[in-house]
Amino acid sequence: MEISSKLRFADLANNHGYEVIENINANKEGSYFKTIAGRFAKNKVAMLSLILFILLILAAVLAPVISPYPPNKTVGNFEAAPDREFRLGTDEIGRDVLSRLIYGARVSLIVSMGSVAIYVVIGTTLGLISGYFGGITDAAIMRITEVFMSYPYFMVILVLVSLIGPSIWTVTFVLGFLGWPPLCRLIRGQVLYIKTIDFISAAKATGYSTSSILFKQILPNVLSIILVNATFGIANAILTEASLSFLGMGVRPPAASWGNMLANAQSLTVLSMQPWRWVPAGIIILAAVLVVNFIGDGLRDAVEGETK
Amino acid sequence: SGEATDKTVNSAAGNETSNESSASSDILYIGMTNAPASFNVINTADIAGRWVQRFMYDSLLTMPTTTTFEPGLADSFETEDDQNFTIKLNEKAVWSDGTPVTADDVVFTLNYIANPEVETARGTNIAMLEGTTAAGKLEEGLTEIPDLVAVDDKTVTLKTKNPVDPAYIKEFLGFELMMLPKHIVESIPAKEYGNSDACNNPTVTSGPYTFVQYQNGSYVELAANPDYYKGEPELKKVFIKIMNGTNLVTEFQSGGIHMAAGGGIGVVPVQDLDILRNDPNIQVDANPGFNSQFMLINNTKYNQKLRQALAYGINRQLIVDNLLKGEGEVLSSVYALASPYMNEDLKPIEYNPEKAKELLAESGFDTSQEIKLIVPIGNKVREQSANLIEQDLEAIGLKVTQTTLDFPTVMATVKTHDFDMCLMGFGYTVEPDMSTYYASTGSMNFGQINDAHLDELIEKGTSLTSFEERKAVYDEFQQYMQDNTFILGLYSDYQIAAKNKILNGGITSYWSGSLADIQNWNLNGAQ
Amino acid sequence: MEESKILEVKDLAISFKTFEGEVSAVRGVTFDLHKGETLAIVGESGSGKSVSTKAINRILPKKNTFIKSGEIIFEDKDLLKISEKEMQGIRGKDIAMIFQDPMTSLNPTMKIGRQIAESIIVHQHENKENAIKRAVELLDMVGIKNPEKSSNLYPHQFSGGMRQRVMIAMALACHPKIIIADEPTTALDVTIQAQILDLMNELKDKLNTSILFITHDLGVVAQMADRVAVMYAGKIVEIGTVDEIFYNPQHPYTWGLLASMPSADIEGHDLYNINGSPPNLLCVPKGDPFAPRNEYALEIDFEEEPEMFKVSDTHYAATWLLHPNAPKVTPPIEVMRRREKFLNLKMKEVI
Amino acid sequence: MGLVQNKNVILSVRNLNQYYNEGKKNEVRAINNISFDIYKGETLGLVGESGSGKSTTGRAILKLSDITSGSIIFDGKDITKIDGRKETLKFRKSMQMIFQDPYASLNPKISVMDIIGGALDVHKMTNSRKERTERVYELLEVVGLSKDYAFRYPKEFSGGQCQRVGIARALAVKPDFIIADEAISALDVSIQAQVVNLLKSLKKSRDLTYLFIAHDLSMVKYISDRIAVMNAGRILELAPSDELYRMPLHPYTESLLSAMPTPYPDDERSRHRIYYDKKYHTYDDETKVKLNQIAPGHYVYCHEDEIKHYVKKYKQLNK
Amino acid sequence: MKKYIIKRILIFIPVLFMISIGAFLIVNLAPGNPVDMYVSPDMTVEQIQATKEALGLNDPLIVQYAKWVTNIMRGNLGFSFSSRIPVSTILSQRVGPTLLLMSISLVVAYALAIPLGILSAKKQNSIVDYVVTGLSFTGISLPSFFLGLGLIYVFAVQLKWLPTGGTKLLGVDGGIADKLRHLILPVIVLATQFAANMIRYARSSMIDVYNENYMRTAVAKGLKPMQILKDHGVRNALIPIITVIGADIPKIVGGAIVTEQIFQWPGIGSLMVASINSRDYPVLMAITMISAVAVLVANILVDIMYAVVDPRIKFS
Ligand SMILES: Nc1ncnc2c1ncn2[C@@H]1O[C@H](COP(=O)(O)OP(=O)(O)OP(=O)(O)O)[C@@H](O)[C@H]1O
Ligand SMILES: Nc1ncnc2c1ncn2[C@@H]1O[C@H](COP(=O)(O)OP(=O)(O)OP(=O)(O)O)[C@@H](O)[C@H]1O
Ligand SMILES: [Mg+2]
Ligand SMILES: [Mg+2]
Ligand code: NI
Repeated sequence: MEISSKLRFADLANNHGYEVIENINANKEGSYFKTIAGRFAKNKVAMLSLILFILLILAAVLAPVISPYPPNKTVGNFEAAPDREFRLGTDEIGRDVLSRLIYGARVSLIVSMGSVAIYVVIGTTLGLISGYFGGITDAAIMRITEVFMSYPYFMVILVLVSLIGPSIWTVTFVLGFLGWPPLCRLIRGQVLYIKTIDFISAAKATGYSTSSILFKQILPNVLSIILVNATFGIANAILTEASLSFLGMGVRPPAASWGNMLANAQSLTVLSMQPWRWVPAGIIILAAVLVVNFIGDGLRDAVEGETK
Repeated sequence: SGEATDKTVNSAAGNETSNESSASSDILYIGMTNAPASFNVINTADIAGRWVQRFMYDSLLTMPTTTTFEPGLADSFETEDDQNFTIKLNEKAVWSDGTPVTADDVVFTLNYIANPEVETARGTNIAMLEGTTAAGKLEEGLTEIPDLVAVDDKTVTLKTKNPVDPAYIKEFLGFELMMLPKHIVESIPAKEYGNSDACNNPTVTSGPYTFVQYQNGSYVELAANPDYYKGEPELKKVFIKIMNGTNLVTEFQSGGIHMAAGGGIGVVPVQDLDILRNDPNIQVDANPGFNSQFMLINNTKYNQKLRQALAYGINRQLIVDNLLKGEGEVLSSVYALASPYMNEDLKPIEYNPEKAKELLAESGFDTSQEIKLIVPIGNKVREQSANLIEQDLEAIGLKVTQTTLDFPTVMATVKTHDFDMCLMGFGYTVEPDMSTYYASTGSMNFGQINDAHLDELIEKGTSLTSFEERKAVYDEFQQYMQDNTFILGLYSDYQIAAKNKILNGGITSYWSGSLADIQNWNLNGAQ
Repeated sequence: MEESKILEVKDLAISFKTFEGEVSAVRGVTFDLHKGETLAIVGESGSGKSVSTKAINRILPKKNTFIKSGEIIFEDKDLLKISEKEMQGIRGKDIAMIFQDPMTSLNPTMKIGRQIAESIIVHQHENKENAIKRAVELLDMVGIKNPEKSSNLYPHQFSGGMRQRVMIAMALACHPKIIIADEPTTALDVTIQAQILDLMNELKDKLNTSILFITHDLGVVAQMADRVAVMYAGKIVEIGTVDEIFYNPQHPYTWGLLASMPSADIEGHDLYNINGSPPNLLCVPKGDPFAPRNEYALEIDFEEEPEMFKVSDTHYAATWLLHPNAPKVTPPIEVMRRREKFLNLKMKEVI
Repeated sequence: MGLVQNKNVILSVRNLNQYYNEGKKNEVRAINNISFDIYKGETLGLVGESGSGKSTTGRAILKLSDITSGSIIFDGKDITKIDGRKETLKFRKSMQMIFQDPYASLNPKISVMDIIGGALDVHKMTNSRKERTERVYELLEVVGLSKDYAFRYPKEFSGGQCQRVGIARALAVKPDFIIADEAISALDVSIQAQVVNLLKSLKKSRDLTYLFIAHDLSMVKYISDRIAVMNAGRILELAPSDELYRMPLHPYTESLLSAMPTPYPDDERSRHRIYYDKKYHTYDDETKVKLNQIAPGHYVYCHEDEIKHYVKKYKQLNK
Repeated sequence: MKKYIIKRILIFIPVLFMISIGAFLIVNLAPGNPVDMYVSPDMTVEQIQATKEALGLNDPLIVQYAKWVTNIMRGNLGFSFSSRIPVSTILSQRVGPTLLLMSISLVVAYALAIPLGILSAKKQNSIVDYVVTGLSFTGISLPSFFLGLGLIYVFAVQLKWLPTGGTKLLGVDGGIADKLRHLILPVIVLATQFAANMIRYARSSMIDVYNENYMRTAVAKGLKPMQILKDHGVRNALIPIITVIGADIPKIVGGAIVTEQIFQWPGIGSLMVASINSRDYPVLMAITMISAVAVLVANILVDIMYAVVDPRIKFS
């Protein structure tokens, strides 16, 4: 290394050092969503979950193709343990548990995702509005949540169903429209103090409209609460659907859902001696909820630039 | 708890399966799945309530089997012309406050029921008496039932409108009605009896047990009546615990109950029955009963051929064998297995899908139509059977969709006749008259059955007074019902009587009469 | 001089993991701090001043921080190696820290008084009452009016400057051996600032406290510091006594800093500034990171990072210009002026 | 130098009061009846004790808080009367603030790209995603940040870097009036110089007006045309900037200037400070105390009786 | 603050009124008729009419409601349709067990969940965190009928350690120990549900707090991790936790339906189910009103707690 020979003034116009940096930029010029997708892809747990979730949805969509038996037909012995023919055994009237599980995904996924989507939208919007505006608006919205939280759930559902008529969409909407108050209150609680932080003033000063402040500025800060609520909401909805189906709303009986598979197995004998009738449904519910949770977490981390 | 086990030491029940609840050998624990709605003996429609009332209130007669009557408050209940009856009361019978049970009490109770001011569900039980309407209320202008006389302190005479089968009046009036204490009830305004303390926390009763307390939805506590005229019951206390079906099993196993109430208000779920059967301490009996499951058919929509097709097309034996685990039988017609009027020669229609298809074709029914099958929730076997029925019907070419509804909604639906088919269970009495269900004017004729010949048979059956004559009519009635399948009898499940073997006593083959000898029950049974 | 060293940072290198890649925030920082001395760290914002000082107290976010190399010797212990428990005994008691962002550094749900009292309770084992009393005294000391009442208020009821003073009070509470003050007076008006600086100096004289003082205000440096370190892009580029840095700066970046300040005769003209943007620490280019912005850059600057050249016993600078073979350059006038002054000063000393 | 030729008033504050917790035990009179004007194209420096109400004044002008009383007229319009989305947007576009606390004023969950880009979106200043990205990079470069930082989040930045993001956000919408609340104190001097130069050139090229709140008196002096000195919610002295430095009249101003540190270690060692005695603004009868003009454009908050004294002082200093 | 509470309580009344109208409509709109549930098959049409009359079901809805309201004002909750026992008597027997079960379950749940959630946050992305997360998801995915049944099977039937159900031994006095033994299993089931939920909120809220600068300040002060957590962390994480508690409290009324049934616990939940099944309007109305009061009180408490916990939040 001949130091001395290079101790000459450099020509600054010819900026050697910056070349490398330009290269980095080239990778990043892509759209915002690409950036986020890229970050998400780096999170192994989230990616694995996403794949599982896609598989689950595929299974639901392709149910007629992949399920070994028709789901609602008696195809084997009653209450038979798993064997080569019926991988997960049969239920109380000889239907194939595996096939029912696959078809059940349709109902359970639609109901849970649908209803959670609905109540997250309502709960979040009202919660943001309530916490942000305060005063009369807040009082009014809070009183409405109180009204909603006071009624016996099942009674309301009974009435609604008698008015609308039972279907899986009714379950979805009913659960969606009744489930929002707790989330609304949670978000409102957070917003109450988030709105005192300077970045809200900054957003106001920038000229953000109130709705943008709510949805673009505050919303990202309550995302973690929404995610917690939503993932649990999904588990809840799957199980609640079962009890609603019992009340005559929701899926009509021969049709399977994960929830009603579990509920049908509600007996001491099944619990202690026929695990195949409840374990698979239980596990798939748990798995679905976990998967959704990890996807949610991963997404949030990617959006917020958190590294694991 | 230590204290409880100390008490167990001397007791005959001191085995390791019985834990704290069976600690004392003179306390009986009963498991019941339906909470009693009320203790109003003249205005209770629910079976659970009526069953509990029987511990406290006595009727004139007891009915240990479907065909025998034994003395209750009445030593005798006689007639010579099937129209005038003389009732002699037990000399020793007293109310729990010491007042003797007299003829006045009987006359008062019957008149009370007939009183238009009084709200009652028991009108039908006295509607055979002269001077009453079909609803059992006093006819216009009367203030009390004519010919109902307290001849002396312990003798009552009464007269029916027409001659009746003595068994009928003995069951309806003698067995089903429980007597009220006049000296207590008369002081309460007629309209308020149902809401009164005397009704809801009864202290003056005449039965083997007296009321201690009812913890709403939890348990009823009863204490032996030391002055009971048949002798003080051996079991000094009874707790009737309210629980769900699955808990009956776990409570049996843990020793928390000695017996299940049975009879539709305390039934061990059939899928768990084997658990109890395998338990050496538990005795499980299955007897033919009066509860049966039916498929209501809307007669205005479906003709005879089609209804018959249903009977052939549904594999009812499969339901009995698999869902009921054999604890029941396929119904041949409408009468339950335990009924003495059951037509033994009538065999159920055999499952024959080919025949069903033929009949279906003959019926001219448009099979592209969707048939709505209503299934009330609450009975697991029935809900599962609906799935099999749906498959069977689809197999013969019908289109079926199920709708599950809660019971009140089902009732509202069938009452407006806005249904195609509906599964429903009925609990019949020994008395074979079924006009409420099947007569064209019957209040429970949900299927809108309207058949002149059937009406005629029903009419004829009620007008006769001897068992043999009536049986002949009702045999024909059953045959006719089967031929026309106005309603499709699915199955009649056996009455399951489960008890711990230490209990001497318990549910007998005729469930309603099981309590006839309760004063003799004890916990000294075999281990 | 060696034995009076209280803190020695050797070759400290720290990076952060981000989605874009690894950010090398500190790239080999070496300095020492003597008892009773004030070392001011100045430099480009984002050059790693806060990060390297936070590393001393081990309070960098655990999640994505990597200490790549280095030693931090405090009283013969390597702070990077001792247990968390041992560290707890040092934080607040021996080494106290005043954070840069007072708005968010105070617990919004705890009364000011209690927040100050807390460390007194922990480290001096005072009871709560006395600790609060001390806290009120401290509030008074840092110039908060109505200290009694203020100690019962919550942070959101304070203005930025008031919060900063609370932070300062908190740091002073336990008479620490080292105070790390990260821009402690940026939010303060000059009178309060002067008051606080006096207070810190007083403490330093009385208790022989050492102060690590980060600031951008060269006036404050001039007033407070015994020695000054200049940082750029995760490295110390020049270090020396306050006079050496202010009157005889050697590194072109230091020149730029000194020249950038508004001075009496500049009115109406633009301020001098260093062209270009600071380097991206995600991907530090080969050679001297300052080179692309350096008017005096040599060819070698783009290929090799300069070593620390010794100027005097106390003065070192990392620039190839100090290489004996390097061409001689003329710094900006402002620096020339300062050099003159330096010569005068030296003269005075000599005389 | 110092006096503004173009005397168009852009902002006029009259008898502004801002109380916190009004009517309660813990009432704070953050601003106590202040009045001043800002002319178009000038820079008004606002210095003073910390907690004296500088930020509060800024926020009030920006319509971020509901003022207790008084009036604020911006561009001929009473800002309390601004209503409707269109008018509000226009107001917001014309006035921006750089917040004092760089961390708290940046949304922790939003990347720098969207913090700055958001401002552009609000005022529909770009037509395409690409243009928006370009513009954000440009702004980052203007404030001396590498554009590689665009997708980072505030917590990954140093204080000064955050502050620069705040500046970029304010500049993004091309406002006419900027309130800079300690905008540069977190920056190193060379970046300070860069930003100040930028502000100055913008002022020149776009006729921008600034309310420049700062503690660094040399920088305030350098950038401001006029300077107001605040203490305890009041303006104590208001004068053209070089005049204020040359001839501070109010004792508080004197004490401030005497405490101003200089970047010369040897001078610093031998400085002596003037201490301010609070009794100067505790008057028994507040009604006769107000901001009085002592010389053209030079105001001092004092009692009627004190005017003479100040006039004399002014003349002495003005030799 | 006093003023605020009084104001809130005054708002109570119109809100309750609104709720009662809604509840009355809902209850009456539900398909099915109470009378159907109280008649026996052998009753004639006239008899059924008489029953209807006696229950006041023949009046127009408005009249029925007006009667109900006037009775309520007089403190008269009416009589149950099905049992004709005063609703107040029924409730007085049912509220106690529910309150007992629920309050203990909530306390147990929170006592477990909040520390676990915080621990999980503290050790974010560690094994501990994953285990706690897994547990909480299992808790929420496991329907209470299964958990309850499983516990009964293991602890009551197989091991015979604990009673299968009920609130106490009948016929013998087992004292307080006996009552506690009866509480264990139902409390586990309920607490699992509540805890599973709370763990997640506590965790997420705590994670947010751990990212705050003041937590760093606390570390820099040399406080012990426990102290930092207790004095600085928890309080700031409380806002969502309080909200969750506020949303849990009203579940006292309907939240334990399944658990009550499995464990023969004579609480409000099972009463509600029975009343729905028999369309017992007066009881349903009373339960709704109780639940409304629970909701309202819980919400007032929550709002007060907000302001107590976080000085930045003001009453308004
Ligand atoms: N948590 C983090 N994640 C990623 N990068 C970080 C993080 N914290 C700091 N950095 C980066 O590390 C570098 C050094 O930051 P540091 O806070 O030490 O700067 P500084 O010298 O204190 O600047 P200032 O004077 O502006 O406070 C900066 O480029 C910053 O962006
Ligand atoms: N939300 C509030 N509630 C009560 N008092 C407040 C509130 N916000 C500010 N104050 C008080 O108002 C006064 C003025 O505060 P402001 O932030 O305007 O001061 P400042 O001049 O900007 O000070 P600094 O230079 O320290 O930022 C201070 O005394 C402060 O305590
Ligand atoms: Mg810093
Ligand atoms: Mg301020
Ligand atoms: Ni039934």
